[in-house]
Amino acid sequence: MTDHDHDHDPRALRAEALEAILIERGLVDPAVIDSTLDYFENDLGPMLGAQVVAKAWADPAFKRRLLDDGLGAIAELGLGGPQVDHLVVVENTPDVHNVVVCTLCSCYPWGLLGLPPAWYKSLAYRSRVVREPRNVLAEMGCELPDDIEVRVWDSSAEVRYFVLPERPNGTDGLPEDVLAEHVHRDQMIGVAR
Amino acid sequence: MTDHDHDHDPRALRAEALEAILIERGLVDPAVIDSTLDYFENDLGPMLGAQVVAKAWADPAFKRRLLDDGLGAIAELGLGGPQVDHLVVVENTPDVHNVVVCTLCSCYPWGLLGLPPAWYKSLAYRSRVVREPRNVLAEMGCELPDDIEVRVWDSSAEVRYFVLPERPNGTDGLPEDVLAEHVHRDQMIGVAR
Amino acid sequence: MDGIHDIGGMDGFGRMARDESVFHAPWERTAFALASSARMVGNTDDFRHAIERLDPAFYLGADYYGRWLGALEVRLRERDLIDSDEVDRRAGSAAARPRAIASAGLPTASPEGGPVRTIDRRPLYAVGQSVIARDLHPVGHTRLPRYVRGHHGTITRVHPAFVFPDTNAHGWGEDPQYVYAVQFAASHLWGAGDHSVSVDLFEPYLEAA
Amino acid sequence: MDGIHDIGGMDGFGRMARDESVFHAPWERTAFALASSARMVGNTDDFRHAIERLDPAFYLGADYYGRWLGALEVRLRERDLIDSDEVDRRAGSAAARPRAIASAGLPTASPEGGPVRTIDRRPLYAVGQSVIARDLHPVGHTRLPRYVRGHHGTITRVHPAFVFPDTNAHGWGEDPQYVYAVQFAASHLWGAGDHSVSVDLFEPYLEAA
Repeated sequence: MTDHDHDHDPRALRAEALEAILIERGLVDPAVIDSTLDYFENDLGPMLGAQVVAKAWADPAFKRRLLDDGLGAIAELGLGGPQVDHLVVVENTPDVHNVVVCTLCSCYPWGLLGLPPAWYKSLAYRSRVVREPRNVLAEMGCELPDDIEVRVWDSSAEVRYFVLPERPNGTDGLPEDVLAEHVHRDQMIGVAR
Repeated sequence: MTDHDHDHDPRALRAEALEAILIERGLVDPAVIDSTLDYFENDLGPMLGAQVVAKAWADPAFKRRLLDDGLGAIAELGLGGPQVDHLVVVENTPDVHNVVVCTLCSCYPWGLLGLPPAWYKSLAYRSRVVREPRNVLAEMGCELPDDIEVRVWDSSAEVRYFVLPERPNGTDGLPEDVLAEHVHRDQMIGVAR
Repeated sequence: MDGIHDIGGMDGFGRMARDESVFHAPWERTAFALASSARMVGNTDDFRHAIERLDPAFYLGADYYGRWLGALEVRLRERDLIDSDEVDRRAGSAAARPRAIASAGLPTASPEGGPVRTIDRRPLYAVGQSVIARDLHPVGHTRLPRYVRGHHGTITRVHPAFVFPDTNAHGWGEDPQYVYAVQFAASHLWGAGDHSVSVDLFEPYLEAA
Repeated sequence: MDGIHDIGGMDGFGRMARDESVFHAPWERTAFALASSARMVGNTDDFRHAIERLDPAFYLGADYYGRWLGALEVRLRERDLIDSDEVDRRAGSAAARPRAIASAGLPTASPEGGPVRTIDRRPLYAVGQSVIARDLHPVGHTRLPRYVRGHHGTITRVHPAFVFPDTNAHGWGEDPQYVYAVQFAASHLWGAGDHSVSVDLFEPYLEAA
């Protein structure tokens, strides 16, 4: 679908009408809309979470603090932000794989990962990953060996979950900023190893 | 919506396309379509159930047989037919009100009542009547006194349920065919007293 | 399956509307007639399951006979009797092609006669007995509604044995089972309500309380 | 409410599609920005509840931000801040007006700060303890998913106290409650599966096993 088609999407017309009415009534400020979008699209994103992972890989003491008190540890890096009012970091090991979902809506640690991709919000992901996580992950390209224990975290309250992936082999001695480039968003949700 | 609009309803176009293909392939016989519709629209209907109710009101021995063995009793009247493979008749009394639903699809005793009205098949009726029957009935114009016990029957298998309403006052001595005119479909489903 | 069709007790569907129509439009009448008379291998249970397997948004968005029309097309397509591409071409329209998840198995024969069977064993349960509706989540078709699973009820009627939908819908045999009217207290099911709800449950759905 | 949003464990939604878009179209971006910044009395819980109260067919048929747009309009309409007739006129289109069932109560103030609270009592449960998720069916908003109700689980973490969504969504006060990570065995929840599912449950949702 092109942008031109989108212009004629009835939902687009309804969104525009609502926007116009809200601005006229003074219920939204166009400057706030712009700054909100700028913040979410430019300031937030998986690079923040990757920074946390890289530091945890590089600094065992930070990793301990992160697993013990997620919010306190990321605050050391100046992180936190929207939808991260309380943070629990769960660690992948050779024996355990963690994966995060929100079945009731689509809660997600915006302050660490930005806004979520469509698949995370999809009805298929929300409904299925609590019931058949191995199948869902396999469909997403992540085949888990049978002997890995799978733990699914349904973020049904205001606690946000964040997966600390295993450090890849061959990354010894790399500085944090280079380590961070090895971290993908999917690993921090738990749909990749 | 007029019939003309219906002609342009995409679902109508899809139904027509499917019909044409099925006839061309010999998978349906147009004569069978016509006779099926003729049977369901002209031979079946609430007048059959009303006949059963009237006879039960007029003939206590028949009523006992009807409550004891619904299928056997209606067979005496030459009745049975589609979706009436096993029949349980439940009796309304001054203390008990019965109401029938099928939450999983919309099972209904076609052979006694014809095809069901849209509201019986509606998501609102199917979802709500098992949980809040008094509210649903009130919205349909049937306010039940608090001291009447309400029994909801969810026809989740192939048993079909049929409500025998109370005989109205002032109908003593009326012949069965006149009594039958006092019976409304809604009473035999249980959304009217 | 724990499907979209299993709506007993769900909130959100709004107030009752007194819509007395049997068919809202001629195409619904056509859909009923075609679904009732198209010749193919299969049975009522697999038809119901085809309805349940429809895409949930389609299920809720379509009216009753819209679901019948969708399930009819799905069943014919799954048996290679028609091709939905051809329906698309003929319909020449934006009418959405019905999508459905796959069945765990399709019947390969059609039944004769109705669903009542005589079986050579006695019912396990008797009128007055307390039972629990098992908390089952079968992958295929079932007639055990979610809203009674795990709840205590009382047997109020022992019905005859019937073909078992959970197997019959998939071509896994008729495996006839006794059916029981099991009465549940609304206050137990929903935490509120002074009524009872009676549900017809096949013997394998139950265990003694 | 036992709403359409509560889909954990439901079948029928098909395979995973790797759709990486945050927004599919500019209007979704607009919907996000408007819902995030429109000034009105209310809170996150009542926003979530407005999404849940949307007509179920609309809920499933709309994409994520379509639901946000619908819930935004519902919330503004319910507070008499806009008139959907006017949106209809301006949109000049066939765009369906979002319908929703009424809320049991709307908040009349907006919160300050986040949802974490310090309360002057101790948590009732401790790590390692067995609990049962109560089988509650509140008429209003709740964060107790249907799929754990009635099931045994184990407390694995005691979180701080948080504003209680079941009251806060309706203006019935913050009533802060401890939250627990409760781990359930998939084999208990679904009858199959070797994984565990951990759900964050507010203290009133639990009872000792």
